[in-house]
Amino acid sequence: MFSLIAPLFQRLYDETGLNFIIFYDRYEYDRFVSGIAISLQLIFWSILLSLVIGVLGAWVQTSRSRLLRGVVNGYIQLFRNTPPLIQLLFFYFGLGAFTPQVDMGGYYEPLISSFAWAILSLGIFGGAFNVEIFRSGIEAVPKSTAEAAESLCFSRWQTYAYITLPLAFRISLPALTNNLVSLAKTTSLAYVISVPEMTYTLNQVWSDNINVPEMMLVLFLFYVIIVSLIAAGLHWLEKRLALPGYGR
Amino acid sequence: MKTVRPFRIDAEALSSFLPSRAIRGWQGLLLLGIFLASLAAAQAQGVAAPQTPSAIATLIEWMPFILKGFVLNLVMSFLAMGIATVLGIALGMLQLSHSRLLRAPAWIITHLFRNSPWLVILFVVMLLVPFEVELPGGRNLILSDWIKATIAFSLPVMANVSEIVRGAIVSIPRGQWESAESLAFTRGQTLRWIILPQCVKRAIPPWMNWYALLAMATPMASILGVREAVGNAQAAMEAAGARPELLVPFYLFLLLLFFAYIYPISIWTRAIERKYAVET
Amino acid sequence: APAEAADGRLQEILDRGTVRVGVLGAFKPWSFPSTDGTQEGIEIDLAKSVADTLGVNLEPVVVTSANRMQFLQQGKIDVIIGGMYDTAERRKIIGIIEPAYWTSGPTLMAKEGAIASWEDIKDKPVCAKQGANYNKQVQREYGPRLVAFTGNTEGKAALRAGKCVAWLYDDASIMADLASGEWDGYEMPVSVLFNNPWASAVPIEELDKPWGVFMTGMAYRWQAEGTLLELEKKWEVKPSDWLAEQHKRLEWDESYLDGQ
Amino acid sequence: MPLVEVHDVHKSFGDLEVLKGVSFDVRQGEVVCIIGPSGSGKSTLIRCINGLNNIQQGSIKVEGQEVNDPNLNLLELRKKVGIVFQQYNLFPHKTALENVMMAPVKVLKEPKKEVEERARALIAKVRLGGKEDVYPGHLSGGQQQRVAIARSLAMRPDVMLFDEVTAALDPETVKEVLLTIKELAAEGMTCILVTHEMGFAREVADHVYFTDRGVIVEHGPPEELFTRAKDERTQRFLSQVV
Amino acid sequence: MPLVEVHDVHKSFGDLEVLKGVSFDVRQGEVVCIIGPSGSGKSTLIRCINGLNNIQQGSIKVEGQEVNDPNLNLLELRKKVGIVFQQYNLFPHKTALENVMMAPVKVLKEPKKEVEERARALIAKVRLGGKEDVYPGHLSGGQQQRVAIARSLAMRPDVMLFDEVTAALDPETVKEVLLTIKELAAEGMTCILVTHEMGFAREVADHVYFTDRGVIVEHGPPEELFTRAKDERTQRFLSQVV
Ligand SMILES: Nc1ncnc2c1ncn2[C@@H]1O[C@H](COP(=O)(O)OP(=O)(O)OP(=O)(O)O)[C@@H](O)[C@H]1O
Ligand SMILES: Nc1ncnc2c1ncn2[C@@H]1O[C@H](COP(=O)(O)OP(=O)(O)OP(=O)(O)O)[C@@H](O)[C@H]1O
Ligand SMILES: [Mg+2]
Ligand SMILES: [Mg+2]
Repeated sequence: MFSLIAPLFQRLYDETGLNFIIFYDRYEYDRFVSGIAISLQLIFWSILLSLVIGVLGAWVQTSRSRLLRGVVNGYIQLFRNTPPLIQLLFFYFGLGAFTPQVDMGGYYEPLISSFAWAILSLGIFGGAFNVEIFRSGIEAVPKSTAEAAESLCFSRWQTYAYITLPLAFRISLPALTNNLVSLAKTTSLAYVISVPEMTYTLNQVWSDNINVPEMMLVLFLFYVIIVSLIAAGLHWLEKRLALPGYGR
Repeated sequence: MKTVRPFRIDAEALSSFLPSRAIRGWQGLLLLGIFLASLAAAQAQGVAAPQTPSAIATLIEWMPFILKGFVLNLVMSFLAMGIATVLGIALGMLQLSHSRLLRAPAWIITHLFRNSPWLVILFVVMLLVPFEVELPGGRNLILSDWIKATIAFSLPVMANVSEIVRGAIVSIPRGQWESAESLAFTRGQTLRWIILPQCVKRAIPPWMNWYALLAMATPMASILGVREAVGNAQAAMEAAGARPELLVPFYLFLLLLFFAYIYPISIWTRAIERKYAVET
Repeated sequence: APAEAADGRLQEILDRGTVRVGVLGAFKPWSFPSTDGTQEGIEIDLAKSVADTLGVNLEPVVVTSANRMQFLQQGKIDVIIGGMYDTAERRKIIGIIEPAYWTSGPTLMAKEGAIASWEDIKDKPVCAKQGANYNKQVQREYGPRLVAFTGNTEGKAALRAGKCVAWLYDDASIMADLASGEWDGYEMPVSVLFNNPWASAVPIEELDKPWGVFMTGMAYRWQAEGTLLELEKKWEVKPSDWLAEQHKRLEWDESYLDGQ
Repeated sequence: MPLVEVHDVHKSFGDLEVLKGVSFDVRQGEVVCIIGPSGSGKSTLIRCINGLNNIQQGSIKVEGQEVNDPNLNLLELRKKVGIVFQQYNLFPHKTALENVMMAPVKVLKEPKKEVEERARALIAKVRLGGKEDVYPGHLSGGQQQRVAIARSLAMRPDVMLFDEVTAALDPETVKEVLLTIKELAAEGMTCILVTHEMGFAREVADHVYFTDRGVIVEHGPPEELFTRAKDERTQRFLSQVV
Repeated sequence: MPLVEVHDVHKSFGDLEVLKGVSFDVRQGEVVCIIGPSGSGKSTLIRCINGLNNIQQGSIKVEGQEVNDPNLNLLELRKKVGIVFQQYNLFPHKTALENVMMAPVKVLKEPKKEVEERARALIAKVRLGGKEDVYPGHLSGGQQQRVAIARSLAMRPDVMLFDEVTAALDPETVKEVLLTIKELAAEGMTCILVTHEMGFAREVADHVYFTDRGVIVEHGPPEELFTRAKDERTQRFLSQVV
């Protein structure tokens, strides 16, 4: 791949001065590729974590315990109403100082890396929105449908697993798409705690090589493509899961 | 056949960007209390050397400096929202224009800025927009850092306001357009007198919600050296000796600061939304 | 536009009545905020001497390592006095003023005993500052996992939290930290990679115009008159041999005046 | 010269031909009712007359002016032709009075004071005196529909089109609206009505047209059509509806 | 022994007493219709029998088993008692066949193959053969309702409860559903129906109960009740409905 495009971009640089160094310099190319990999992993894991939190949180919100509901509600309010940037800094610098670290003989390897902190922080941030989305979905499932299941001898849990949840998930999908896309975009904030994802990597590249406009273009394209892919995937899912006959 | 449609949902009501549904004032106060309690806990934790002031004392000493930065956050958020609103309304109407030539670019701009991370937009504006622009009159307009950041923040919000406006206009029943048309209103007159006034109510809650998101985005400017609350807090920590026990109280204080500002806005937004939901 | 004025920037500054100096905002003790929000530090004092000499007001503009050169090029500041290395590359873009006013080089700060030589950082996480021009060199030569932060505060906090083995930064700053008493148990285990003078800088087109010439004079006087040595004392920075040397070299021998 | 001349009008939506050659004339002061099963193209026909839908073939003339002319000033046409829809479509953010005043003030730029006087008179005429400052949301369906009629009348049209104006109303309020239209017809306003209210059609119409699947199947004075329909389809329709 | 015994049942929602002492018995194979004005507590009564609502006083026994017993295994009860609602409440994300199979497979853990066979037979029985793989959204109301009936039958209940199962349907589809229930009754299924279809009640019911404001006002075989109602309220109700 690299050897294929390198001469092309080298020539582009020589002839026009457009410096896409990440496509012809081996060192920068490797940095770029690892930046992509880390960004993708970051997006994947934070989305996954946010979904798990969303489902669990929504489930807790249907529980009978006022205390549990209150705790989840507090969590939602806290994380929805404070800047994610400060959340990240607080998690990484504030809480990171109190987490255990492994003594690697002379130096320490923190148990939770900046990458892991980014996933944790972003996942928890995105999860706060997902809880609300799933809960609205659950509330939108007609009570009578659940009741029909109940009269067919489904237990509370069976009704939740076979009827309410599958329907709630479908109902939530459009809003979920919105939120997951914005979460994917928010992962660029991991830059501030030096997770070598795309924004961080290209930032390093442009400060080393003074080719800001070119790298900006790459950065823009990267996110537009990622966001479109996620949105397309979720829309596909939405179509596939659409309740036959209930289309709008 | 009579179709029962139990699964029709209002996507807007579910939109992740709308404020939380279960939102109450006393909860906010409770959360504020928890904040303060953790600040106190952080205080107890820092084993301060005898000659250095405690972390809380340091925080209190630097508080005016941080608050001064916060004022810049507010100023940036107000200005950016103003710009975003004006441009966003225009863009949203262009998106519905009959002319493809106007519609296509409006659509592209809207979706480009909606789909790019704020931080990336911020970088682009900060690093690629010159510091001085020449005005037609030959005079030079100086764009200082925070002004550029303000412009950068206004762009994604503009795109989202554009979508809000488009959505609101589209949601007005066709009958309104038709009856205006049959009363000899031109398209522009219909928009101005009939459609837009009806959009305002629908658009206010999401608009306010975007303001909250915008205000929460302003700390990003600190990354590029703008001295708002976060940047000032970090500089203060450095000036106070970069002691590790400062981190928790300082960042906690920042969280508190924004929470105290944003939470009431969320409550208010929710209240307005409920009120309009009842009215219509 | 400023560049068009026949007398150049110096006249513009005098007309304006304010000189805008780019300083690093959180770089103790060279330039850092005081609780009332104003800046103070060695570089601020230097900037003040510039303003006082010109008889104008001083407007310190906080810059970052990443944007200071752009600011200068864009005319947003008149001069950088902001912990900036004098390098060949930079001389192509901006007007570096000679002589330099300080010197330092990249070194490491680490927990006592953790690091013995530069080679020890291979494959280990090392905290650094975004935009520092030696990051790439260190990365390529010694192969650490560089974790670069936007600010010094974060980088050093990360070191303290054990998120990296060492903090890669200027020895001058690290020495200041070690001297401050806040960093007991930490050391500077390796020698500087190279020593690089810090220079102030004006826009490149101003270098040979009155403004550049004036700044050159100021820079010479800081050395010759011992201003820098005084500031060293005032801000409790570990005395630097280089400064003493420069002072001796540039000091004009005025002893002949006594004889008259 | 007839006020409205419809000649061999053809209209399709995509592949669906909705009007397949419809012709009829309406003279000044005449009241015409169009009846027919759902989907027969009644609404489409009426919307073509006021230019809300364009036609593919044929001609529609209002006061001798071709509606289908691409160079026609649609605004001029619409000043002459008022239309009232089934869904009254009042402007919900304006009071009844403002609804009525809006078009003359904003479109015709007539002086506000004059228009207000006229608007109040019109509201009184549709028997809604006292409701001037009420918002549509607080009016009943029948009241809203009458405001809609007043709103159209405020433009001083020469012809009024009514498209099933009572279909969305409950039986009681239907009467109020029909009464208003009846008075209007009695005053000599030219009216074209699409309606399912056969009793009403019989009472006020000068001429009734029965349409089915895009053509006029049969027409004539109401007594004749309602009692001695010749066409089998007309008979079947009437037997179901009346 | 009667299959269902309802004895002096009282039920309140908050302050509102909806059932004020209702008693009746249903024997094996009997078809019972409950009629009465809206809000008289018919749905509530039927829901109590299958334990969807609990009661405050009195007793309901199904096969001698007390429903109101807090220690009762509700699942055991619900296997015996099937219920079909007005809003068919099919599971929209499952095909007709899956809807019918779901409870036996998931709840009773019966072997899938066996259940499928039975389910197909049931779907054929409600005359929907061929619609097995269609989703509820693509079925008409009447078809959906019949799937709902098949779904209940798949649990092999001893009693079937029907709560105004045709109320949401248009006249044509009502017939299909009633036919299905009639066949069911003819086969000897014990049925309790709440219905507004008097003709149907007269045809299939062994016994009709007329309820009003939470009490059974009058009851008897349909010929008797429909023709010689003694109570004034029953007469008034019947005169309006029939
Ligand atoms: N904008 C449109 N696009 C496509 N088809 C249309 C459109 N408007 C109407 N139609 C179709 O044209 C046919 C005639 O419609 P029209 O509304 O004129 O009937 P109608 O006689 O007024 O019926 P109704 O009594 O139900 O109002 C219908 O089949 C309708 O579906
Ligand atoms: N869950 C509930 N909570 C409070 N009140 C209820 C509830 N369910 C029913 N009711 C009330 O109980 C009364 C009886 O209701 P029920 O549904 O049993 O009447 P019904 O005879 O089935 O009427 P319909 O013919 O309209 O279905 C009504 O006044 C109703 O409002
Ligand atoms: Mg119609
Ligand atoms: Mg009922």
